[in-house]
Amino acid sequence: MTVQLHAHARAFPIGGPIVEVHDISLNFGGVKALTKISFDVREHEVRAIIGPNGAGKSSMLNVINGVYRPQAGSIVLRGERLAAMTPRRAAHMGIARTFQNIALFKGMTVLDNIMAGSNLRMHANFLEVAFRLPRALREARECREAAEEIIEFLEIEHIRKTPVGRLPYGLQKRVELGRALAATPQVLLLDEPMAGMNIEEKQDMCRFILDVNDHYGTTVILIEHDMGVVMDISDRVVVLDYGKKIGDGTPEEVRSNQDVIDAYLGVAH
Amino acid sequence: MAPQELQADTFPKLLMHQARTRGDRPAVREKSRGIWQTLTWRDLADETVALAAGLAERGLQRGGHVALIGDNRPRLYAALCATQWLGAVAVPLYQDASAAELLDPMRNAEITHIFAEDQEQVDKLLEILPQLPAVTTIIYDQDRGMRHYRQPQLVSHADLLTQGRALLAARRDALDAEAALGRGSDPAALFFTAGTTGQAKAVVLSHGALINRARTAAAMENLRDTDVTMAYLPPAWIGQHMFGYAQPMVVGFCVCCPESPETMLADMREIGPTYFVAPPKVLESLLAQVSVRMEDAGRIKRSLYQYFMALARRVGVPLLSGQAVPLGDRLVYRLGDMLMYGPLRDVLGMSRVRLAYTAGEAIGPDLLLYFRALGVNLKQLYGATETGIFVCVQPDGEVKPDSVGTATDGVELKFTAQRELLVRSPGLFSGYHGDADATRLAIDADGWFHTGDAGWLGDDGQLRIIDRVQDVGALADGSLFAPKYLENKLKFFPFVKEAVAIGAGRDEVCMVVSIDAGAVGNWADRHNIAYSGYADLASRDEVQVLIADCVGKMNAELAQDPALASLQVHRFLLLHKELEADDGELTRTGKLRRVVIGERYQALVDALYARRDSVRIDAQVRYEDGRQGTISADLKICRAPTFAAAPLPMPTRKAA
Amino acid sequence: MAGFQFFLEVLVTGLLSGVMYALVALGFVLIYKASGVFNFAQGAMVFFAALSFVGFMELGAPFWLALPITVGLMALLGVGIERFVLRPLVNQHEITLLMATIGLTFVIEGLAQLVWGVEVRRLDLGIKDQPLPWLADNTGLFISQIDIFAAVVAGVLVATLALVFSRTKIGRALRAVADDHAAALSIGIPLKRIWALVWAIAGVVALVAGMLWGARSGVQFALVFVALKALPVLIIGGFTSVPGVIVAGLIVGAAEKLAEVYIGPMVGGGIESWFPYVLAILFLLVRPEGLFGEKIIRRV
Amino acid sequence: MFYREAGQFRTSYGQDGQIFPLRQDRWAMLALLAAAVLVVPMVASDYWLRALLIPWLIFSLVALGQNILTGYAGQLSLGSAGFMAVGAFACYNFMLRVDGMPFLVALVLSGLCAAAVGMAFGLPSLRIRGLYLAVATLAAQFFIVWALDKFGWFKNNDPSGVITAQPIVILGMGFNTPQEKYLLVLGIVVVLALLAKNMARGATGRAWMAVRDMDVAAEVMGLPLMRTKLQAFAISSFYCGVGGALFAFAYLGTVEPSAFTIDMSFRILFMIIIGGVGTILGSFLGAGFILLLPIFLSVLFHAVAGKTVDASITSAVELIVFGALIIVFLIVEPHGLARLWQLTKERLRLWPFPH
Repeated sequence: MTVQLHAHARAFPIGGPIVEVHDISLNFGGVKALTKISFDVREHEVRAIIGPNGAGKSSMLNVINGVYRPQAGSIVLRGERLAAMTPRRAAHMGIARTFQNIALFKGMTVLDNIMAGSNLRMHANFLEVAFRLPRALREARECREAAEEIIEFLEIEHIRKTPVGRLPYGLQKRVELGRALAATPQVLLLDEPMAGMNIEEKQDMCRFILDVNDHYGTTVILIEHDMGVVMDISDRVVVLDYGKKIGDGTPEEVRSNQDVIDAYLGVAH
Repeated sequence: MAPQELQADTFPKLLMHQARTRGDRPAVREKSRGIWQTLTWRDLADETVALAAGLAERGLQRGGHVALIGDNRPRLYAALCATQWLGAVAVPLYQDASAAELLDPMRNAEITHIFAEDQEQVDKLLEILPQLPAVTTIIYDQDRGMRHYRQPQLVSHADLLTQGRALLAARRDALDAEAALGRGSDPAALFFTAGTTGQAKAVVLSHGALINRARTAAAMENLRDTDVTMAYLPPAWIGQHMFGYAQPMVVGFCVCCPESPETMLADMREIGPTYFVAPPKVLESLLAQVSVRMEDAGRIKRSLYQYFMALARRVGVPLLSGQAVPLGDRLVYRLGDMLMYGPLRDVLGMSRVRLAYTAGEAIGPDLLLYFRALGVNLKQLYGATETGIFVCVQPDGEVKPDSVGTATDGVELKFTAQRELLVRSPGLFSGYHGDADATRLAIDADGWFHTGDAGWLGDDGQLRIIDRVQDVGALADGSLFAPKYLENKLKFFPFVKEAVAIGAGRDEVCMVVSIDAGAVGNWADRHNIAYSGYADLASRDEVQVLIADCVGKMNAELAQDPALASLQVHRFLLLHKELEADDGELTRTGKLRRVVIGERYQALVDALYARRDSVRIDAQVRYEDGRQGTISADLKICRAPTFAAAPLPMPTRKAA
Repeated sequence: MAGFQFFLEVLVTGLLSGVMYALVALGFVLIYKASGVFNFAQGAMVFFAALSFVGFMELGAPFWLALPITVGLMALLGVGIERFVLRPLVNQHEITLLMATIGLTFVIEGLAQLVWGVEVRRLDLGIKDQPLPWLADNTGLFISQIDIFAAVVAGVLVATLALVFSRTKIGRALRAVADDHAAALSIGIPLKRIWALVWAIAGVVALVAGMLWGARSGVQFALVFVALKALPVLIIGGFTSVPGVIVAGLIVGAAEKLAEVYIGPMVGGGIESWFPYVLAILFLLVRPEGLFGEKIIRRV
Repeated sequence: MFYREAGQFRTSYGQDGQIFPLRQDRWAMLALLAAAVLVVPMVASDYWLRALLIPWLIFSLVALGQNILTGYAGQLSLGSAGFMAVGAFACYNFMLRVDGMPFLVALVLSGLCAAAVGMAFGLPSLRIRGLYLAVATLAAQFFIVWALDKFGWFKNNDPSGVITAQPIVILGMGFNTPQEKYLLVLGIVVVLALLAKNMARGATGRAWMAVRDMDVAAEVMGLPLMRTKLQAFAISSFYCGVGGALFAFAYLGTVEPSAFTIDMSFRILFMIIIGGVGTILGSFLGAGFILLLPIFLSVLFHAVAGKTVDASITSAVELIVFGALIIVFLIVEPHGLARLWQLTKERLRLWPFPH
């Protein structure tokens, strides 16, 4: 299905840089996680960050949406320079993400998880909610409608009211994607969206990621292990190794980059 | 019935009538986005006429042909009627057909406009578009993934609708006039016959024929506009069209479309239809599900279930047919209804069903009786695409498992020397599209349609069908051999998915069986038998013993009846795969394609009669992702216990 | 001068009661380090231990006999708790474990009452609760002998434990467990046995604490609340640091006494009941990981 | 088995989101309420009302508060009794010092006072989590009781340190008999429970649970952790406060600060653990269970061992049973009675199928 996507003209042509990362360095108590990483992400593109285990991929993502504070460097979001990003700030600026090891709200149903994702658009205070005043009801309806659109989009109608805890791994990943989408993000960070999935699940996930990018024009930054998948679905790839950037470019370029071959493909499984 | 309803001789006119008389009543409900979105008759009419305006703008003309490929959706019904509004002919096609399968019908029917549900369907169409120069417009419903398609023929349903709405103001009168032009004799829709033998034929049915049949049946069962039905079968099947489109249009009751195939059961429980139609296939899988889930239940529940089902067989069936039953039994049955039948009906979503048909295929008597025993008024009807379905229907209170009921109003029956059933009825089709010769063969000079089914009329005036004429044969010893009877009997066991009986001209009967992966798999799990996949499961000795036991039970029952004793199955083998429509072994409605099967599995049949112990088979298989591959497997040939013809007690063999 | 002397006296008494807190808190830390459980029942165990000890002596058992019996009993109790309460709850959320130990508190209290009755018991260790003469003579500080004794015992206990942990094999295993359960398990350390052991040790620590405290102010239900005071101690000291809780114990003890004496009167006294907690909260806001606790980095 | 659901379908999100989606449940609930309002006051004896039903309702309310904070928002609190005390004494003082103060207004105000205090002690939850927070709430427990005890002003300088609640009068109508008090409490509890349910099933509740289940993810979604937690503290304490006020005014009549012991806080915690963490229903079940257990035990004792049993024995056994139950529930059914009830219901809906 990926082939077919690229065969057609893109619904949202790739635009200018939407996220720029400048000389980011991050270390935990002396341990260097990232050193002077710089790259940019263009609007509407699918950008992959790859690298062997412990290359600092997740750290990079965590820096971009402010979970970690880099010791040095800055992030430019839609031209706005931000010395320090905080998770909430990132969310408000249209960045949503999924986590490497699923971070769903275990006690809630699929529907509630996804609805929770759109909390930024809920303005009614708890009293309005308690007394079911018009605004609360209106927002609840809109929130549900948005959630239902996503549920349809991700083809999870049949588990709508199932507590996420009971779902198999693959579906949980899908629900987490749904929760991220509920925030209607401009930039979507996916931390190993296909880790631990079987072939069909991976294919589905690829389709969904591409459809998201294609249908909503969402810019996607994803970390992935599976080289094949990455090469199929991403427009450009950044390669990290031991916290340093060793490659950046289209899948083809990266594939032919000697450092990458040594560092990554050498040890690839 | 109201006079103007009677003079409404086309579906568009009926729709307008319904919009006038019960505009605010629900016409179509669709489970979408988690709730039941409802279209009233007025909404449906408005959408239809707007769509018609859009179609007219895009050059659809009287007599043109419009293909519809997709699931049951309100949009689909509106599209159907909009097509007919302009005097064009609707051609619903099977949504799971491959691009190649779609090509011939489309060519044959000279399609110009196509309604396609989603990207998947559109992709199929684009594949064959080059060979279909006549196609000018493809209307897609879901724009998911469609944004970057640039073909000029493509237009989204929504856009067409808005366009139509815009035009409506100016065109309303013209459109109404167009609809008024329609006559009952006009062709309404084109259906491709299941075609158990060779190529599918395009059956043309007129508004008149469909409406006449719909009215007759509705009157007979006194359907009301308060009735509710589920639309979950392929729209390309005449049955779905009759029960989900024609009859609602005539009666004005509500059709409900499930959210997705996976959620069908849940959705059905929510809606609780009062009028339910299911081919034997569906009922079989329902029964299989019930048995499987009951197997997982605790001991007490299980024995309760067994006890009360036995009772239901004895008491429920006659009760439902309004026969006298001793008070004691009736009281226990009440209890059972509280503890077992009621809840079962409810979890199956059948609590409110007051009329249920099984159609499309002959049903095994045990299967029929199972549901009747539960208190569901399940009835057989007999008909074919060419007869607009309704030929015979079992009247309430006279349901006999071996009959398909009495002739409905306006239908005449007669038989040829070869016992072939001939039908004459106002519901007959007007001919095979673009195939005058075939038409002449099917409908003779006096207007009798040759059904190709062998049967006879009982003294009770009820029709009994033996089998397809060309399938009915005789064993070497001359005793009558009707494979379907045996197959249905065996398929009552939940472990059996499909069965093919062979025996014509042979000295004894053998069977090729494909197991039900779900039921057998569950059974295997409980007896902790490890297996890697379908083929592996089917090759397990334990499983073969299990099936042999089923066949044995069937044989025992056959042995009870001297007339059938010779039909006992002596040997069988378990197929390494399920029979699939995609592999051409079944029709899209799930009927056996004996010719295809006979050719493909010749080797197996020979081996069965050569009394070999096993046979090697190399089979083409198509994987999910469409790749072709060959499996080669050794199929063991199993012997089934058979019994002396004299009536004797049921055997007490245990499944190992 | 008198003012200063008074201050010193208050300070020292505070420090000494702080030793008690430290002793109780020690029990918490041991268990928390080893099994990540915050054992709310530690207080109840102190109560139970002291009560049992007294009980046995009242039954006529001489000191040298009552002591080992009680030690055995406490060890048994510890092992039992580990086996029947915590093992089924392993890998549960810490809050759940806390609640379980709260339940445990009730059970132990109930048991203690059921077996030994409810009235306050005197516990006589043969040390008089009166100022140490020469100290009074030389420095003019009036400090109870029993407090001194308690301090010494506590010191010895802590020292021994420190030795056990640093020198012996068990100690090393225990530290390994504290660092990383999975790793410890992977290098073949019998987790369950270690846990049981730790609980037993905690039981013994509880006994010592209970005896000293009981000797000072009678064995009674109030001991349970004394144990609650160990919470702020833990927070200030850090849940995982033995030296931490000892220092913290002293701080809390001293602080609450001083506060009682110098601030108390202004607000009507009795502020001991809550002062340590507020102190702890204030401390938390400044240094959440405690005095010697490691800084927590939350990985995502 | 008795559910007949076929035909109950929803055509709007409103219907889909209602508290009792099944017709049968709606009827059952209405019947229950009707019985509680019409039948109970007539048949129940004064003892039943005074000693069982009124305290049950009041503690259900308090447990509800605890559940909002601990069950929904995941913040452990050991200070509920303290917040009850605030409510009780606030209400007393409002009635005392503001003449013509309507009772219901005083009730709400006392709830608000509790909320304010609750927020104050909830502030640390912004920096600290889990166990650490438990200590902060302990501080609340001890500090509040101490303060109320120390400063005579709160008790109108009553020498005995005990307050006597003013008689309840609403719109000139006095609520003095157990029946009247019961009905009043019932009304208040039902309304507050409904409001709680609305919050729990609405955006507010989702925010709470998000913070509870995975605060990092919640923060990444832009949820304001601080505000959400503080809000939970405030609302929870409000419920406790109102509960405390009713405890003083509708139940005991006279109270002293020391009535609100940490032991009470623990019992309230037990109520939600046994009843069901994170469910409205659980609060009621748990409260009922914890209140009835001692009575049941003593009855049992006197049945078994005659009237002679020493009170200390019974109380000891009571402690043991309480503690054991908590542990057993945490191990066997962490979601408490409410979950058991829910499972049975599922069973009935699927009958005869097991799943």
